[in-house]
Amino acid sequence: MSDNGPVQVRCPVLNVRRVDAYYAITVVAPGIAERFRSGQFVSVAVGGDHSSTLLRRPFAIHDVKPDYGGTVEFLFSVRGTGTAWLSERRSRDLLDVVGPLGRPFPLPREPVNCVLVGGGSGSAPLFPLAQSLRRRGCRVDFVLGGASADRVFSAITARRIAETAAFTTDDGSFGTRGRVTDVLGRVIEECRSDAVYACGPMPMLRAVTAVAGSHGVPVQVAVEETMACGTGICMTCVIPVVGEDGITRMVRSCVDGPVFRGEQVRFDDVGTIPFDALGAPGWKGSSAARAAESARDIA
Amino acid sequence: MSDNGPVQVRCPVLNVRRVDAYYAITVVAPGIAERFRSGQFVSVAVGGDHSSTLLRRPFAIHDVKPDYGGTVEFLFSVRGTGTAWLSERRSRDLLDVVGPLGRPFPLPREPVNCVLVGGGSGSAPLFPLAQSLRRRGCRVDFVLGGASADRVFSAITARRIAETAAFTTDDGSFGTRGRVTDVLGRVIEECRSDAVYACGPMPMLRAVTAVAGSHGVPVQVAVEETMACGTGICMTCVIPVVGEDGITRMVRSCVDGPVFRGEQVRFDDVGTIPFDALGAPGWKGSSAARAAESARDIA
Amino acid sequence: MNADLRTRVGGMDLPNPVVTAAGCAGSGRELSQFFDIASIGAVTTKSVMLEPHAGRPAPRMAETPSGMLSTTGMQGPGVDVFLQRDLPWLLARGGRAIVSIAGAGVGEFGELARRISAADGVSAIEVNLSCPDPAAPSGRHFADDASHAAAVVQTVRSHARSDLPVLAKLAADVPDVVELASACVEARADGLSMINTVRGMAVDTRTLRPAVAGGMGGLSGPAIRPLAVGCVYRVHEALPGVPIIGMGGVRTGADVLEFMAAGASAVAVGTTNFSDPSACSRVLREFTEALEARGFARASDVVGAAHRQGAGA
Amino acid sequence: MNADLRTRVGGMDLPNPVVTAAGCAGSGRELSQFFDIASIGAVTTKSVMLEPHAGRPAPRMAETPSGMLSTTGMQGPGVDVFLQRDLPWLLARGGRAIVSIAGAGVGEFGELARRISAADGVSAIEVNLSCPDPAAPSGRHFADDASHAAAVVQTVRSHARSDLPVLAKLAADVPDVVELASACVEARADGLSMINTVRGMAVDTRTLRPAVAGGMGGLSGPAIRPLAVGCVYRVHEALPGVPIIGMGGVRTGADVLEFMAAGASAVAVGTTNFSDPSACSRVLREFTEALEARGFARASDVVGAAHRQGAGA
Ligand SMILES: Cc1cc2nc3c(=O)[nH]c(=O)nc-3n(C[C@H](O)[C@H](O)[C@H](O)COP(=O)(O)OP(=O)(O)OC[C@H]3O[C@@H](n4cnc5c(N)ncnc54)[C@H](O)[C@@H]3O)c2cc1C
Ligand SMILES: Cc1cc2nc3c(=O)[nH]c(=O)nc-3n(C[C@H](O)[C@H](O)[C@H](O)COP(=O)(O)OP(=O)(O)OC[C@H]3O[C@@H](n4cnc5c(N)ncnc54)[C@H](O)[C@@H]3O)c2cc1C
Ligand SMILES: Cc1cc2nc3c(=O)[nH]c(=O)nc-3n(C[C@H](O)[C@H](O)[C@H](O)COP(=O)(O)O)c2cc1C
Ligand SMILES: Cc1cc2nc3c(=O)[nH]c(=O)nc-3n(C[C@H](O)[C@H](O)[C@H](O)COP(=O)(O)O)c2cc1C
Ligand code: FES
Ligand code: FES
Repeated sequence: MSDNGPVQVRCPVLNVRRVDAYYAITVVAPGIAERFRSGQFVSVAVGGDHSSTLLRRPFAIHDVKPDYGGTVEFLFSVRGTGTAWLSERRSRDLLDVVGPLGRPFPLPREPVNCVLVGGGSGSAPLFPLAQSLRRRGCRVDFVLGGASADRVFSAITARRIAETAAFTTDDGSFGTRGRVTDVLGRVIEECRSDAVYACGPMPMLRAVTAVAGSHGVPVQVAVEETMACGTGICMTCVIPVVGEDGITRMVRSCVDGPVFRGEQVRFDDVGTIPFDALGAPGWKGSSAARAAESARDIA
Repeated sequence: MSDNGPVQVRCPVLNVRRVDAYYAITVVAPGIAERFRSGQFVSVAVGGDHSSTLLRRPFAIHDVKPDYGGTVEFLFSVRGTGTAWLSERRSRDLLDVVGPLGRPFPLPREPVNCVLVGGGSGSAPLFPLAQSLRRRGCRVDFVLGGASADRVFSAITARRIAETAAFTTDDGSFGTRGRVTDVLGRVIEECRSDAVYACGPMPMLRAVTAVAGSHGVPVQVAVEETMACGTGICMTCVIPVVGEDGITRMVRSCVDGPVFRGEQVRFDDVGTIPFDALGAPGWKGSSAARAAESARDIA
Repeated sequence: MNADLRTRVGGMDLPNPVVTAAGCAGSGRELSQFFDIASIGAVTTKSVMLEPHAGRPAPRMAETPSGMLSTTGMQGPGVDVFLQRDLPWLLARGGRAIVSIAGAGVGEFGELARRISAADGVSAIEVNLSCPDPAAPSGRHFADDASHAAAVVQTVRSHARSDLPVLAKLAADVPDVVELASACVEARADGLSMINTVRGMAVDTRTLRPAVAGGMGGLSGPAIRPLAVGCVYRVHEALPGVPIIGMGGVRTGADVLEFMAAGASAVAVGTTNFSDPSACSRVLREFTEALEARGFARASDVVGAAHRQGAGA
Repeated sequence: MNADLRTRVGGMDLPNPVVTAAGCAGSGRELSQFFDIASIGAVTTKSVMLEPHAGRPAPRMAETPSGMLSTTGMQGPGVDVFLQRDLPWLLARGGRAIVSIAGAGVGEFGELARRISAADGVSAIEVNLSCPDPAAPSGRHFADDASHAAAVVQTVRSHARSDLPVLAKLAADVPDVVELASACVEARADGLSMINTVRGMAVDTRTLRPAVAGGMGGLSGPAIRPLAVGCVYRVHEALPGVPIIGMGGVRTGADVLEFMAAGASAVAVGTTNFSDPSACSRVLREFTEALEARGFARASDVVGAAHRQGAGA
């Protein structure tokens, strides 16, 4: 219905590749490919028409290519019923895919130095981002982490497209033993990074935001909250985020995110309704604040 | 657990064939093949582990062969979600199959003349029956019907293995236009049939029983009631059947059937609880009848 | 043959019986990216409260067999923003708006009815009776007590513009849905919407903790369809003249047929909008085809069909 | 590590927590073709009535999303045949028997309790409170009125042998399950089984007629699991000392864990026996593995886990 909004398509699977502990599925979906900007995701129906598994699964878009009018690739590791089903798809099977969804990563206007930090499957959206950044003349460095070597997504690609790439694993099976934040500070210093982009589990994003903050570098984080709809109508994916106006709101990570400025996410309060959030129990915004609210919402 | 009872097996699909408007699936299931007697059926789980479709689908066993230790074949036409799913199975897929289930067709001790009457998918169990009968020296004639030509199951096989085979279709696209009962009387006369075996929808079985009765020939019918369990525990498949003792009981068509003596099925009362059925509302069996009941049930 | 799809619910005329369920379509803006929001019967908007509400803590949802549990806790910006931003958007696109309201108490319901009535272009008010009832023990909703529910409906009716239909949204997990329905109709509800989500719970077997924050959530989706159809059937049997919007697990056009045969005059798509954003238009198309395949000239001919030919209850 | 699977429900000791649900396993004979009936915790037998009952007309079942509707209407041969034929068979195989009883009125419940008590080897009596209540309007069950339910439990308790545990089988679609549970416990139930099927309906969209005869049926299967887990959770929270047999849509070992974490001491497999005749043994194996994988030494340590670490309700 709209030209830059998401579309819903039944698209053929071009191929399913297995890479270490994860899978890469490429589908032919020109409508999604042409609208895509890095940081956006797709949501995929799983289990077939008579599945007891109703909800779509969200996956960051890892790559789009012009082949066949436009292909879209996403990476995933098998976690539960939905990803297990997806891992069994074969070429030519049809997938019902909605996308591209969500706010993309904002790109710097100047050719600055960017460090891209990914944890586990959170690395996926950083690859198209790296390419966009490099097209703008930015320097790109990677810090990728995972539980073990086979959980670090696309390490080889990272090495190829970035100036430097550092890896960490919890078990030390690849790169430095430890977490991405154990090396991030050093990378920011050595690479003179001007901006950090991060995607991964909430605790990692919180730690990355803290490290970036202590180095005085702005950070954009892409969150992975559970999502029932991915399109903004169910209100199940909310997290507390501070607006430009200093007011905390429970915002939808699917359409208001998944990308947020790290400093604006109230990581300590994720999973709660902060007492000072707009509309929290007992909250009474001044009438001025409320007037501002409706003006903002209308704008 | 028991040697002649049913077994539950996850068995590989050997092949799926399409024949006119129906499908034939052969699975490798030695345990079922070795126990099988004609008239029995299998019940097949459909839709996979995370399907919203819980219940098994019952299918008459159409053929068993000694290949691969024992194979079992069933035929079906696509009717709803379960059969649609089954029609998409491929060689080597695994199916969860329980069988053989139900009481088989009783076989005559003497080499008598038998006419086998099938409607639509109800023809399926008549083929192994025909073979058993012929092994005992019986003459076998077929009367098969269906809505249209492509709904008459295994017409060619019927011609091959039977002395004579008559066909009817509702639309006249194959054989005589009309119903199996339009030709059954003639066949019984011409073939000097001593016994009738029938399988198909309830109204057909009722009509066949009436025709057989008017020719003074005994008839065995195999019913196709909806079944939730197929193993005798859910009590959803009951029909009113008159026992040897003249008492009508609501009996389970899955384990007490699917084969019954036609005269004993109260076709007119299927879908009701006849007022004189054991335990019907207001029913008060004499204490003698009730004593007989518990003696019978214990035996 | 082109079937006549029009339907009438409590004085509200709709071009066809497929509407959205409250809280499952926002105010139509997001879904309008996938289909023309004016093409369906109506949009029932997310229950609006007087004040902004931040809702409940996360996790707010869990998937269950053929269903989902959710607990969003009426998050929303409040009625002012709704009237200034959301409603005008929907009306400008030619959509019909059934405005769902949720009061923190009976008084707020009245105030909401007054405010909504002052706006132009609203098709009906739907009264969400599955809101915490401040006059009952914690955890209870207005719908749990037919007399409390009736008081809410009465208040809304008396504060709403007299030409604005008032629909009472009922729940299935109440002592007696027919009694609840009757009480609401006596309180002058023009129609009934049913059913809301059913209270349930899931435990995350990884953590052994409740899967949604706060423990209990609302179950929706195809899993509850038999409960919903049962409520519609029983209420239509008891109150055959009262129009019903049926909902609960509608996924296909055949499901619309099922609800209408049970007694609904319109049918809402809820959770399915989450899993299939173009569901409403697909369901409407499938329903139209199913209707025509069965030779019905009018959608309204199906209403209550399952009660005819002598069906018992 | 070998986890200790033993559990105790109202004075009844079971080797493990996996039992069958009433009416979903006959008396164990059919399922014993697929696994050793003595290997599971117990068999709850189909509700037995005093007299033979022919049950309801067909069609008696319909498939629904992740569930089924059924209406068998307590068909059975009556208590005499049960005691002479079915019970001895089960006990001879080493099975433990929880005998479910269904009375046509309060008096019959008492008589049934007396008759069952006279038999040897029964582990417990389960009182099916989802039977038509002759003292209430048509369609209502004893469970719909806590005081009527309590009267039944009290009668059974006073007629049953004093060392025989009495379990009250509750339904979810009642005005207030916690109130019902409390009333039954006050009437000296030793434990609670929950939940029974939930009243619902489906319309056959080919015929536009109710899919099961009589219209309403009982919904069972995974679809209702969130309702069941919610009831167990709330009742365990209110009555933490009262043992519960949880059931409703159990399909896997993880589901057993879910019910136990919510507060059940044992868990029954119902509808899944229909779709998977060896389900009980599989579920027991999966549960044992899940328990050990999580490092629990005793199954009983899981009971109520979801309430700990400060979970709200
Ligand atoms: C914006 C976004 C982008 C994502 N991108 C990727 C990616 O590129 N690669 C990848 O491997 N994973 C990604 N995830 C996580 C991915 O969605 C989950 O792994 C997947 O949903 C698990 O489904 P399942 O059926 O296998 O697991 P189950 O545990 O069976 O799922 C049960 C429910 O929980 C939800 N869920 C489970 N795990 C997660 C999770 N980690 N995040 C969000 N929801 C979850 C499911 O969507 C489903 O609703 C992303 C998540 C979000 C929100
Ligand atoms: C003993 C027995 C033997 C059978 N043998 C054969 C056979 O050899 N070949 C064949 O094609 N069909 C046979 N049938 C019918 C077959 O079981 C149904 O066609 C099949 O269950 C339809 O499933 P579905 O999911 O496609 O249909 P749906 O309509 O989606 O099924 C919904 C429910 O209704 C039940 N159901 C639907 N139609 C029938 C029916 N005609 N009989 C019984 N239950 C039904 C299903 O099992 C399921 O529980 C047999 C039935 C019985 C009882
Ligand atoms: C996430 C979510 C939010 C909901 N919000 C509301 C609401 O605000 N007001 C309301 O009356 N019903 C609300 N409902 C209930 C739906 O309108 C509907 O009655 C119910 O979900 C059953 O329909 P379904 O199974 O099609 O979803 C909500 C349901 C869900 C799942
Ligand atoms: C066909 C059928 C028959 C049942 N019969 C009885 C019964 O006789 N007594 C009883 O207390 N519950 C009976 N139940 C309810 C089950 O015991 C159980 O409480 C309910 O089905 C929920 O569990 P499930 O979802 O695992 O089936 C029956 C359920 C079904 C589906
Ligand atoms: S996932 Fe539904 S609003 Fe974000
Ligand atoms: S199908 Fe369950 S008893 Fe026959």
